[in-house]
Amino acid sequence: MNAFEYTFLIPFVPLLGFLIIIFNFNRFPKKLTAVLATGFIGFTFVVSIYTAWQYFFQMGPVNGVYPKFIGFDFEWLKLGDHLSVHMGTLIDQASVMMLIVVTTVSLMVHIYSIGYMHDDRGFNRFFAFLQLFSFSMLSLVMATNVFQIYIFWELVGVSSFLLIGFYYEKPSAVAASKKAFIVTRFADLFFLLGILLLSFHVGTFDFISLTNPENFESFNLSGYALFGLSIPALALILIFIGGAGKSAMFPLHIWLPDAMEGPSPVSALIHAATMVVAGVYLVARLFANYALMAPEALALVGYVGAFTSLFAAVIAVTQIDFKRVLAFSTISQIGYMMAGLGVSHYGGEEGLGYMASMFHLFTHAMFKALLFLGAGAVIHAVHTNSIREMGGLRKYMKTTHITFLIATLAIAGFPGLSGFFSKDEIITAAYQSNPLVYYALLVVAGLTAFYMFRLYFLVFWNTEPHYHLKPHDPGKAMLIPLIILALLSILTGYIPFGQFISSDGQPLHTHLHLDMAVISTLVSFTGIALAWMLYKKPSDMPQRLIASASTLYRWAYNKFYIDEVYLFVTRNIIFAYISRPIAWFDRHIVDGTMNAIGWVTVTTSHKIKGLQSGQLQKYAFAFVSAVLVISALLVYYLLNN
Amino acid sequence: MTYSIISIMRQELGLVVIALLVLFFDLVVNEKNKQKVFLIALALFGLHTLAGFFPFEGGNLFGGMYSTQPVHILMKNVLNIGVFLVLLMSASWLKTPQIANKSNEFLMILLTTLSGMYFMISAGDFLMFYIGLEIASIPMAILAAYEKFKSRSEEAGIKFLLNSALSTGFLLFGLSLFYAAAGSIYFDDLTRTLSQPSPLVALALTFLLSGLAFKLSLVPFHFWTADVYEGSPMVVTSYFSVISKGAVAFVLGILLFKVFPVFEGLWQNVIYTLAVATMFLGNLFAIRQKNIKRFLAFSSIAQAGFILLGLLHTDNLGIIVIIYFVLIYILSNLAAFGVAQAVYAASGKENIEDYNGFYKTNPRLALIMMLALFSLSGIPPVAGFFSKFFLFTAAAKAGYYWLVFIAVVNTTIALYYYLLVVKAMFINPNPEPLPTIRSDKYLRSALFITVIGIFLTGILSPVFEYIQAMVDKF
Amino acid sequence: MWQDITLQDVLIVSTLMFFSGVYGFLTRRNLITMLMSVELMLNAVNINFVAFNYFLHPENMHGMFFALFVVVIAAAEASVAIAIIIGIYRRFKSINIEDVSNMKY
Amino acid sequence: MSFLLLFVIVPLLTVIAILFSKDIKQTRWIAAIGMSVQLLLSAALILMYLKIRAAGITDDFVMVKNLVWFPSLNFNLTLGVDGISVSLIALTSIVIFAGVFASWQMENLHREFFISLIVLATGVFGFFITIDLFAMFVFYELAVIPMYLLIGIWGTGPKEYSAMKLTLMLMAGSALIIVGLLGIYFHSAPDGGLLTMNLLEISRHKIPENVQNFLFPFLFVGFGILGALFPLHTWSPDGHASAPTAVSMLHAGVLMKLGSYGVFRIALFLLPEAAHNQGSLFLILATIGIVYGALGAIMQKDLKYINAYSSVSHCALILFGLLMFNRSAMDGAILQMISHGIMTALFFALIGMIYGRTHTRMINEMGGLLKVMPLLGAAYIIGGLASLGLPGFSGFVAEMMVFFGAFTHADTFHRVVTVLAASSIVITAVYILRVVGVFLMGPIKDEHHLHLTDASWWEKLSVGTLLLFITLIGVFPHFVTETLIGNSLAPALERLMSNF
Repeated sequence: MNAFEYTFLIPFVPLLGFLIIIFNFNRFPKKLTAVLATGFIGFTFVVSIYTAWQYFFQMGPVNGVYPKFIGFDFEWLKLGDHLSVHMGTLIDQASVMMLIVVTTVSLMVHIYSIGYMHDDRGFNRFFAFLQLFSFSMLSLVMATNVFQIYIFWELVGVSSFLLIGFYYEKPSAVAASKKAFIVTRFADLFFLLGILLLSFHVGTFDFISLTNPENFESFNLSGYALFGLSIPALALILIFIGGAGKSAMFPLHIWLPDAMEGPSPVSALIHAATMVVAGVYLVARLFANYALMAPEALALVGYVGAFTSLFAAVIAVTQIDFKRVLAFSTISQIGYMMAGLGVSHYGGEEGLGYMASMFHLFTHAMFKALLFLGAGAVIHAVHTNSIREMGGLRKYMKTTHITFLIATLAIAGFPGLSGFFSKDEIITAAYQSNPLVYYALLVVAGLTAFYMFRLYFLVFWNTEPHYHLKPHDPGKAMLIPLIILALLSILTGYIPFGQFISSDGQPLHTHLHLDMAVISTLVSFTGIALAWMLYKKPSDMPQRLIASASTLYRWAYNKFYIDEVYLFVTRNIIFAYISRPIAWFDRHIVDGTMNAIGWVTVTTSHKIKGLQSGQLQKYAFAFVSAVLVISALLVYYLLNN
Repeated sequence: MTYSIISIMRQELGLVVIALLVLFFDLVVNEKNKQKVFLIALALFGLHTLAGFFPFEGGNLFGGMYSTQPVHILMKNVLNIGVFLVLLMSASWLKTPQIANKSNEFLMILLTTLSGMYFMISAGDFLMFYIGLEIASIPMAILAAYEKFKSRSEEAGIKFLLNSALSTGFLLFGLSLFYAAAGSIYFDDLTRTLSQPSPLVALALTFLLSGLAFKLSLVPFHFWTADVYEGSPMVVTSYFSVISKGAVAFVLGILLFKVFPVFEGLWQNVIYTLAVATMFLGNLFAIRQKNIKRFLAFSSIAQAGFILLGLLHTDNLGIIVIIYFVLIYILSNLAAFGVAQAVYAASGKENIEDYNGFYKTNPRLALIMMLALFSLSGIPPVAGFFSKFFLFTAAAKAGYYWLVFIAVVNTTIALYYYLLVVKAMFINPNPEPLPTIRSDKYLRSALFITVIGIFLTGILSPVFEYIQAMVDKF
Repeated sequence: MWQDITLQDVLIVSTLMFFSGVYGFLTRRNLITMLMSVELMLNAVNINFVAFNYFLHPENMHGMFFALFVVVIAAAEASVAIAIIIGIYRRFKSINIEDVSNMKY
Repeated sequence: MSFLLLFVIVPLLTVIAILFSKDIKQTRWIAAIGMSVQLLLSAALILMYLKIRAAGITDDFVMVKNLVWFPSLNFNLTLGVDGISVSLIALTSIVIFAGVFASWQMENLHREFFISLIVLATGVFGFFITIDLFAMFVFYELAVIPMYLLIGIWGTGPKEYSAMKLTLMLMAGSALIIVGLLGIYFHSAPDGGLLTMNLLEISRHKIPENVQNFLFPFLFVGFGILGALFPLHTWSPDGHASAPTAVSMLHAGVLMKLGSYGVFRIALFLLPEAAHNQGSLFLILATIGIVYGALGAIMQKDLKYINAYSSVSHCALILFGLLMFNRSAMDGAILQMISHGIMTALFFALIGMIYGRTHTRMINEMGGLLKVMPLLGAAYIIGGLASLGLPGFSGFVAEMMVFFGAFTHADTFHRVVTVLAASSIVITAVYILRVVGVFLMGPIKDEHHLHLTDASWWEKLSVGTLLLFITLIGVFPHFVTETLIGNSLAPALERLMSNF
């Protein structure tokens, strides 16, 4: 028995909700579903808050270190004689923080969806899937071991698949859901291999023993390694690939923009705030291992994160689909977090990057969810995704406009809002350890401010197209979450995050790095100013700029043709040169061989029919010659033996 | 002495008496009652069959020319069962106008050939063996040509007779060489004096084996089989394919195991080669047959190849499985022939494609045919599976694993063409299937017996164990 | 004189007879001639039996008896054969073996 | 009279009862009742088995009963089960139960159909309850043959060709098996004792290694043909595509497991040294099968072909797991047998039901069916997710156990094959999602499909049963791997590991 046994309720309640709703999906009225689902998730939220309170405030650090608890645990499966897979809840700094993030955003999205999905046929199905996702995500964040993470990793993947493909009659939605699932599945393969390799050498899945630096001595890490990498580096890189798939790191990012085919609340919940940061969370979970056992792997994480961040920011500048801009912004921001982890070290002040990354994860979840929900509200109002068909909406959608502006300011790193604080920490950490990453992140900060305000101005200012129906603010169910999230986007920046989250469990005292803050603020102001000049009012400046850098623009607009490369590889290489030949080979060679055996038999049968000629004397001749041949052979055999 | 002759030779005597009685009645009864002779013959033969199962120790006669042991009696009993079924199946054919006036002669000749087989099985020397062989084969030519109003039947008769004469010539030549080598025609003397294989013995053995191989229709001595089977009346074909083949298989077993065990090294090779050739060629020829009789002829050639698997190694198990196999082969093949006979009697059709859609109109006959074919191809739960498996066991016991493999591969080929018939009956569509056939009570009871036999002789072990017990006394 | 005849001489004769019988059987198209060839083979066998008896195993009479039985059975065989050949002649209007080959393959 | 014998007697009684039925209603109810009894029996068997184990009996096989059959050859009907066969018996009764309901509307020659189907099931049950090689083989053959009629008469498409190919290939497999069995039989008593076909007796002695090396390929390939061993799997796509629904279910679901079970129980258990000597070769074939089957499935357009190739891939994974010779992988392989059995039965049931409505199995002729038949569509998606190894369903656990077991071999060869095998999880996802995307989602292509109805009660029952078990095993794998199978693998492992 322990103080956290009740935490099993946190994932269990949404699971219950899922089962109840899915088995009655064509029976329950919408109201009942809404109440049930929101009630269940609200309950979970309350329990999570209680857990956080209990963990951080009631218990607090022991001997200056936050302890880790196993709240609830049972053996699920034995793998051979040594390994066993447990299911349970792990309560530590990171998981409790994630609980808050997931339940908060999920609750907001649930409430929002009551309004957003109100007229949809699949209302019940939608809520059931949301519950399923919440269950999976909560189980993921509270996983006690890496195998449990993998299990729920797959389950969040499938919830994401189901929700992206929610409008299953729309071919683009189907394609997007397929793409999302397959790309992440592909990455998961490496994750699995990483787990296999790690568990084989370490002999445990359990996070508590796996990440405890004191145990590292006892791990048997000898063995051959590939590409000159050590065993832990190889294993951790493989695991990182898994994380990169889910967190849409380059070059596995291609699914996330397409995933915007799902309903906007889904984008907010899954593809902005929670599931996509699972990769960051995974690296953070194993941070001790990355930092101490395989610094080269961690460096890779940093570079990939920084590059992705820059890369996605560049693309985001050119996109014209409302949600895609946000999607690339998400990719870019997750790259930020990854970079933050990559530049961090383990323990103490050196662990600033880790803390910063988690901090950014937290704040980003709030303002990005807000952005998406705001986008949902706008799209709901104007029935289009293209920002070219929007403009001047500030007049019609006042609340939405203000909340969206808050979020935009937050993400742009406007001083005083949450994004400012968390970004600042990351940039500081990068500055302290890796100049290359530092400069990249600085550029990204500018770009972020620019494209977000480009988006903001194009949607809420600029020219107003002719609207068939006058756009208006959404109903209360959708506005309340917007307002709450806007408040959170402002306030969460003031949490002394280092007190709660740190790489080694010891509270970290952080302070604002003024020099860094000034630089990054300047950079983002530059971006905002540029956007102001170009997009606040209609002008031909953007067009001229595009014309002057047309090649770069075209590449960026087409997302650097990464999708096309994938398409080419799958369709023209794997399908055309592997799969189709195999199908052919199977039908014609393997099966053909079998048929050929039959054919040969039957043909032989027809060819030899002449032997049975009907002529008595031919029969007799066969008889006589057989007798003579056999006797000759027999005598020969006899004389030679 | 006289009594012991009667008791020891009771089966032969009984059979000859029945044959003579048939002849006698045929002479004395008037035209109208001629058909009733069949009933008398059937009843007598039934009793004779049953009487054969009384336990009996056996003995020798005529200074060893004739010897009978429980195993011989068992072999004769197995043949009796087959002949009884053949008699039942022949009832409708014997009533056809063209045959009716000579139906009782048919019975007489049939029983005579059977007595020839008896003597062949019980022979203690080559003379008795030869006489038995000829009594069993010369009248067979008459049976083959019985429908002398049909050219095919005549052709079958002459093909069989001349071919058989040729083979007998070789066989006799072989026997004369044995006589030269051993100075005696008694089996006991032969086993005693011939202990070293010599070229002369090898030659003699080949000639003897080829004569028997002819009767057993082993490749390449088999060519007559298909033509004769096709041309002969259906009843005679069934008799050919099961009874005479079974008898020769028994005789071959006795000769190889009891007379020439010392030459095992020699004949094993011959048997091995013949087995492989027979199975393959028999199957390959069977694949494309259109006529059901010809089809069954080639299938029975292939089956003969399987029988050889039991003859590879001088071992009681070999004899046991051969008797067992022949018994089940008799039941299964007769079931198939019985259905073919019913169809032929009702419609005069004997092509496989005539059977298309057979199941729709004649479900029972189709099922019997299917069971029979499954039994022939060795599919559980019907008996053929067990007999085949035990044959393979016998071959494997001698270490011939590859031969077993070849044999089972051949089972697969065989299954293909058996399934073609099943397919014709059950799957192939036919707008005008054969009409519903109502066959007479004799045929029906015969089919009933075969079906029961096909089911029970395999899955229930007493039959096998009984054979085992009899052979162990050998 | 006949006492000088050895087993070998007799065997040469009998073997020649046997194989000329075989040859005749294989080459002559007339059914009757084929039957006669078979008789030739059987008689060669008879010579064998008698000769072996006389030269090798004079202590018993097995060979002689065997020859007797072969003669008898050959006669029976011939009678059946002739009967069938007559039937064939009626059906086919020919006793050429090549004509009697309706059934094949 | 042994309890186990009921598993053969009840189907036989059902068959006899069907003989006297008058119309399809009676026939199907008799079949349904018979197979429900069978399902209850297997539940009872599980309970009995657990009770026996709980009583501390650790024999390799329990409920052993020797019924003398052919005493002179010492071929007996020896009954006996361990955890593995108990679970496979349960699998069989689940699938046949669902199969009966899936063929609820088999109007054409209904009596014959249900009789053949149940005879087929009898063979399977018999195979699992016996531990005498001869008896096992009898039942094995019994299970293979009704297939010809079932496909030939009630099938679709090129049914005669498919049926013939399937039957002949499986019989060729039997040819190999017979040689192997007889070889084992004649080496079962090296010290001159009584020859035997009894698994337990044979396993007490060591068959000479050269003999093992000779016999092993016969048995492995022979059973492997039924277990869809590459490149001898080619009967499977055509056979499954042509077979009627229930037959595909039973065949892919259970009969193919006979092959893997035979490989495990006979080839690996009795010939352990040879298994070690030749394992790598077959491991390569199994690996090829996994990847090849999955890649082959991508390009197919016929739903049944897709599933058939997917079965090739999944069944190859069973062999792959078995050839790893360790607890985890073999546990996984057994679990994969059960899991794939239920999953593929589910697929074939659904395909049959969808085909019954749309009269096409070509995915590009359908679209958006999820809208008109949400239950069937959802079931298909769940089945698909289970098939691609989603946690919460049985396939995931099985795959994971196999991969973890495989990864305990640290040499390059095993690493490479494991990585290749693991890559199939991605390929599986590709083809499953492709199918689901094309024919269930998207717009409705054929307006005739707009009026199709969703599942009827018997279809719901059939599909629901299968879904229930997929999920139960997926959520509580512990019950199968630990409670049920438990130490049943120990004898085999002990023999496999003893000299290495």
